Amino acid sequence: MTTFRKLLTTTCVAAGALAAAFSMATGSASADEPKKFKIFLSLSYSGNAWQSEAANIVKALAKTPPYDKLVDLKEVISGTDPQAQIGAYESMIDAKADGIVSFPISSTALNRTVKRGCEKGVLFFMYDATVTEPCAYNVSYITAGFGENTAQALVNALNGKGKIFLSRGVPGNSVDKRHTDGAKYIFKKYPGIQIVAEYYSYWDDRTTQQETAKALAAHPDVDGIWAQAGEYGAIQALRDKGTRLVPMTGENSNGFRLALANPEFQKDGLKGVSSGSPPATSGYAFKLMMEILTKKRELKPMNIQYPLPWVPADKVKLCKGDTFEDGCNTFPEGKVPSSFVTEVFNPVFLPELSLKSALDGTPTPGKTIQPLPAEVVKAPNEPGINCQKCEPPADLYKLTKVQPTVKP
Amino acid sequence: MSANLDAMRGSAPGSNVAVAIRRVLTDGAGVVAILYVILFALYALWDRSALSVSGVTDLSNNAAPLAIAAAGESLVVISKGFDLSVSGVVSLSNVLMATYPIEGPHGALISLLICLGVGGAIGVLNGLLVAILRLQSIAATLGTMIMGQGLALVIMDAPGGTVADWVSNTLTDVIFGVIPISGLIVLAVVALWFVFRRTDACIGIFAVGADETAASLSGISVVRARFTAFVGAGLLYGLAGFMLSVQTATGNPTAGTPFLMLTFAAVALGGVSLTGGRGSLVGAVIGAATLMLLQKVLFSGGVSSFYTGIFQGFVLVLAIVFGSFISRLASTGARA
Amino acid sequence: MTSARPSAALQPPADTRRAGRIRPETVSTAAIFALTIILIFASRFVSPALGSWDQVDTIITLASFLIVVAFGQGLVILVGGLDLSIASMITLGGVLSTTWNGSIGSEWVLIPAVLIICACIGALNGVGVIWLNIPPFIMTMASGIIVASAALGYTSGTPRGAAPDVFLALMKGSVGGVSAVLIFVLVFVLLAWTLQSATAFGRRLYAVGANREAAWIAGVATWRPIMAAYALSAACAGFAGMMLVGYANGATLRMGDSYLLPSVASVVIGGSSILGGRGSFAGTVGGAMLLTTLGTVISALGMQEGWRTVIEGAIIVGALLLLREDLLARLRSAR
Amino acid sequence: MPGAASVLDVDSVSKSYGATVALQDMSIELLAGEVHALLGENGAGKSTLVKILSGVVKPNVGTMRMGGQPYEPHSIVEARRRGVATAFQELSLVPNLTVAQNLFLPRQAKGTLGLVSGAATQKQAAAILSRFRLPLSPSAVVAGLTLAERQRLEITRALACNPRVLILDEPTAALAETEWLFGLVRQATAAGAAVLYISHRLAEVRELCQRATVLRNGRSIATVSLHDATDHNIFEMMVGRSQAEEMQGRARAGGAIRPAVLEAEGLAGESLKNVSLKLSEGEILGVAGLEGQGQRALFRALVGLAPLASGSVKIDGGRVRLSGPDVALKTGRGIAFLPEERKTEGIFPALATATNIVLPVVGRIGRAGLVSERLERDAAAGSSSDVDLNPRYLDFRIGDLSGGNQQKALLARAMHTGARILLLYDPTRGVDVGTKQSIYSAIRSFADSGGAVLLYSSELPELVHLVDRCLVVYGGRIFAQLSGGDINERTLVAALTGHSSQESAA
Repeated sequence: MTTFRKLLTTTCVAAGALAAAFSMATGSASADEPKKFKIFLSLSYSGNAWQSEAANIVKALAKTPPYDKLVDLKEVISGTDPQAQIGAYESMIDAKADGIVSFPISSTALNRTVKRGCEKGVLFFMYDATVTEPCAYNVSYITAGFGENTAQALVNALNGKGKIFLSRGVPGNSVDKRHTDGAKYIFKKYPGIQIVAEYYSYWDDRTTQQETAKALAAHPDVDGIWAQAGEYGAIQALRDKGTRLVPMTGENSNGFRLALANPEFQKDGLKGVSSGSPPATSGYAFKLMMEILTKKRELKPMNIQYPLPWVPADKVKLCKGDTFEDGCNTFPEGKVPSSFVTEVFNPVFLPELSLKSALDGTPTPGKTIQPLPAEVVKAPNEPGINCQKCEPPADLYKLTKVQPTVKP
Repeated sequence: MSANLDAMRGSAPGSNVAVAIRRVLTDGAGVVAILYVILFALYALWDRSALSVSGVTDLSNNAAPLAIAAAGESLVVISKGFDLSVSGVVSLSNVLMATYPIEGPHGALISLLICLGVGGAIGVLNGLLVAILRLQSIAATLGTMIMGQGLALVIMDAPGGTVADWVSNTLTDVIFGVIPISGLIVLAVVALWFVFRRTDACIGIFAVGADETAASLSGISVVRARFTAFVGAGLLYGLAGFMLSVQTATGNPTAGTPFLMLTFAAVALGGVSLTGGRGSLVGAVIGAATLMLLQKVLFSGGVSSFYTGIFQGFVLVLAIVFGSFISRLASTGARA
Repeated sequence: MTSARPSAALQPPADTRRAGRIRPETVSTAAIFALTIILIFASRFVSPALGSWDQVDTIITLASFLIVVAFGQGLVILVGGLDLSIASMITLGGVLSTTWNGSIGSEWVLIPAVLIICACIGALNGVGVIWLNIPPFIMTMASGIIVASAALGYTSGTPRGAAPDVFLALMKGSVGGVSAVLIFVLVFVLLAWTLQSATAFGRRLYAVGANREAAWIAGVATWRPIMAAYALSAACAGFAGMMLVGYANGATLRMGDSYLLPSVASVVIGGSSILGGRGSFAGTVGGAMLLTTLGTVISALGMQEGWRTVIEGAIIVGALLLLREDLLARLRSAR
Repeated sequence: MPGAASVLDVDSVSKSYGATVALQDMSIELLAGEVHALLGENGAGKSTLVKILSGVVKPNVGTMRMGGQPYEPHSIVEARRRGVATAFQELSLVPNLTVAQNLFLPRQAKGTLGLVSGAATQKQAAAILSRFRLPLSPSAVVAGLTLAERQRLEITRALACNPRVLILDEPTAALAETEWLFGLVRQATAAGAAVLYISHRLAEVRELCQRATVLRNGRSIATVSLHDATDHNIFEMMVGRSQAEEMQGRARAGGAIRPAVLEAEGLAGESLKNVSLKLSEGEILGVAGLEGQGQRALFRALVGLAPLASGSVKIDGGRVRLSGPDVALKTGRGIAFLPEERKTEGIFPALATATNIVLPVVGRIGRAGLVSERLERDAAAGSSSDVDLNPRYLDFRIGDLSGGNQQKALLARAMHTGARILLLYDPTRGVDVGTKQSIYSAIRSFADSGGAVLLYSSELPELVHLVDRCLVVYGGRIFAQLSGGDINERTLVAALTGHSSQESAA
């Protein structure tokens, strides 16, 4: 039966080949010194500006002295599938991780695995998005009231009446739900405000543009737009239809901020505020974790609130250099893509960073890690966001950034 | 294209062992099994914990939902169809489990029945559209998939809820300290397959998948065969949704979305011919397990995150090429 | 794969003089366009502003990407394959055209270069399918994953740069009051239809798709059309990617994802057989228009997203039922 | 046969699909113990009647009675239960199942717990196979069988359910010798069964059948006793006109030496052992052989479909490498191949007949690269008239044409390629008399105009009448070469079965 010998040999050969293929890949992994902290950066997916900026910030910090000597950082992108991120977490736990700083794809699906990790002494720091597992640290702006504040700002801009669009995020996503609930809580108070279209834009410029275009076909006479990330697409959609712009609120894309500051656009009717999710959260989370690991800080697992960025049109200030010096908060046209999310810096939390860090994940020459302010802001409980079975505070939707200028 | 290969199976000379081995190698399931062993060996090589009980349990818990879903898909594919509704069913049963948690073993049973009910219902709908009304399966099931996802969003508009603790804790556990329960459930499905394999209904499905006209002229009811395939598939999707909920212990209205592509990848990797009539549910199951294992192997192999995909892609292709090569070798061996 | 007709055993016997010369494709295409138009008018009830030329203009703009992609997808399906790599190819087209914009000579170098690269990758799909006997499903899925992660690595997550001016002009500009996209779509559809239905190449595609073995025996070098189909599909996807960056003036790495299923759906709803060998591009265009129109109308419905989705699915199934072959056949013989 | 009991009585049955009438006012009575022939050209309605009798389709009007009871089968299974079994023309075997499984479709033999028992199935299958003297392994997968083996299996499957009415639709289409079949049929009739026998081979029909019912355009023209009817008036009834052209032998080209256009030297490969042949200009070279003697491999090798282990092929004296049909077409004066299985290897059912004809050279007819139905029709018109295919069919989907017309179209395709060497594999398989004549004359005129033809046929008379020389293949070798007067059925039959004096020298 010569064929069998042939078969078996081929099988082995193939096996060998496969093994070889992988071991090429492993070469890098096999060489780490034991004393470094083993930190994993776990992204659910990458591919939009926000995600990669957040990741780059962490990478840059990990290369900034003294962390470059202390940290062995490994990035893992597991894709939009919770199963995959669960698998990734499990592998990290098995790989004896000291800490995992992560953007969780689901606020709930990962809990079981996170819990297992905690029991094995792994620190979990979730940035921006959150998990409801109490043993993890959530560092996020979500609880800071983006929805209600921007909604109120829009209402003020519209003097309490008009037809508006809601450009939402991803259907069935807890963050989107929190923002929208907050906004609707405000809008409900004003009978003059009429939500004529509500669509999902997946936090993406292009989708926002397409969905807004669809909505405009049905309601050309819209008076204002309340948008989550991707807001710049809404402006483009309006522009495609003509020159008329309307008051709108959105998140932190550089394009949107430039548009807000653009006198011509203002003349065409654009006003509003830029707020929402800052990638810098990841850096803050990472530094907190490092301070705990390096015993510089005592902190039990808790939900930490990251301050909500708030930049109305008149506060937009172009930056001369590559960092946020003297209160500038926007980069001039052409320096970064319009989809670039500007809130990558924080003079207080992350003075070490520069634009290159956010774009390429490279450290800023000459900078060293600065300590964080001692106190952290505790985030209020929000069921389904950062705790499972808990009571939300009575003043869940209280306004912090803006006050009503029009009576309902 | 595969006909001669099939032919060899029947008329392969040589000792029974020889025939048996050749069967394994000429049949997709066997090849993907070999691949799985190779990958697992690599995984164990790089990550000792792979052999620990918890490691194995993780693997099995991770793979179970996809494996069962792929098993369902393979039924439809063998009958020469595509079924996209899998992601709809999985999402739907997942949110139901999380919205109406029922504690205790009875609760588990009831929830299971609910999931099977949902899956079965959508399966029946697919069967109606494809088998009886003769719509193209890929288009019809696209419609039912979208409907399923919609209903899931209606029931639960954001992730949340909790699956009954008893269910999520017990079924992710191990018995006798070594055997993961999720693994047992998958084995149960496989066992069911081997029973089903020996029914006229299953032979009918294979026949219809290979040559509808001949099958109907041979007295097989094409409609019944197709219908059976879709309903069976639906039920298994329901079970997959159940197992997913068990693992994530929570509801997510979009939980099923990733299953769409993965099930097909698993099915094809498992050597089930996407043109119908050939393959085995076992292959699909192992294919799914392989896909899930691959992630771990790449992780433990330390492949740079950005390029993980490149490896996944190449392994997919390599697996297929390797498989067909082995099969050809085996069949030429038989011819000689 | 032999004839995709269900249960040939029950077909009419030989020599039936099929009523008239009207092809089934013609009828189904007419039917699907009729459905689309009905839907547009019906949408008035959803919102008075709908059903206007303005809406049609929007629909065509939004459908243009899908039409281009679906043409390629249709060719691959016609030769009995399936192209799951288009999502990544769209992204690739978008990413390359933005990142290389300005860096490699004029746009008239850039655009062909990108298209050629895409076509080559598509051809690789063909190689895998033809000579390595890899199921198209796996081959294209794998190459899709590979291209996607290559793009991810290449851009390290953030695609830079702006869209080539040509595409900005194409998506935003207008010629004599008519939007440039509209004109482009008309020209593209005409050319594409001709290629598929009125050239020797097209004929070979149909033959290969209907029965590869028979085509080979008849003396058709079957690998050529198959290869070409995959290459064209990839190129179309790449082109659509460039249109998208022209539309949104910037690329993202997931920009292609939302076009994979719709591309297949357009082809199948358009009356082509998923098994290959049958269908017309006109039908596919109808399918793309129908799906896009449906999208606009649905999004205007003032109800919860969940229910909207359910309705969308239901309408798709309903459309399929209306477009069923035997119904249309009856329609045909009624003439 | 007077006094014999009527087993099945079909009374004025009609069936129409939408606008098209397939069968009208058809009546036929089958008597116990008789073999009743059903004659008619393709499309006359024979297949429809078969489908009605075997429960595949239901008639619109008309009654059927079996032994007095009304007979309205709703399915094939029910028809079988009532004792009507059919061996279909488009063999109804499932390729990916084994011989045994196919024999028992749709119900396999059950073992414990009512589950299918492979062993039991195989055992019972083996019994059946031996009972009907069919040497096949029950575990063999059907896809691996030759066409002839499949045909036998199909027949066996029908016989296996001991039918009272046995319907055989073109049972000898792929069978070169008929003893096996006729033996079984006679057994069945002896046991009191009635057999409805459909064939285009009148010789067979006369040998086996007592009465014949003739169909034309969906109507039953007459039922005649074959003793009293001459071939002539049977043809007349079938085609409605007196048979113009009788088969006359071809004026054989004598010793005139013409240049060899195709030479094969020591071809060996799968089921081919050292085959050499020489085909000259204007010659029709016949190939005869029982099924599975290597003729298929020979043809496929000569057109580059099957790989060669060794041997060389010369065209016009120049050695060539044929890597595939496309290359074969373009090499030298070109080789075109007419394949064995019309449905799976020949036609593209959904495409127009014209497209089917011009396909291999469609690139040529384009105007500025564009082709249209009109261009195709005009291009195809010429060759379609060569095979006397009614030009109005050119616009139809070829799938809607009768088998005969499809075959004509395929021959037209081969000729249209412009190739001067034709490899025709059983070109008249399962086509009616009229079509046969057209095909014969087309082949002849092709040869007369200087073309060269290699022709395999499963019907010896055909070879006798058509060819100049005839090779007999046996066991993958060329066993004998006959020419001139030696080409007659007697010598051929002898050679086929391996009894012959002269050894091959070609």
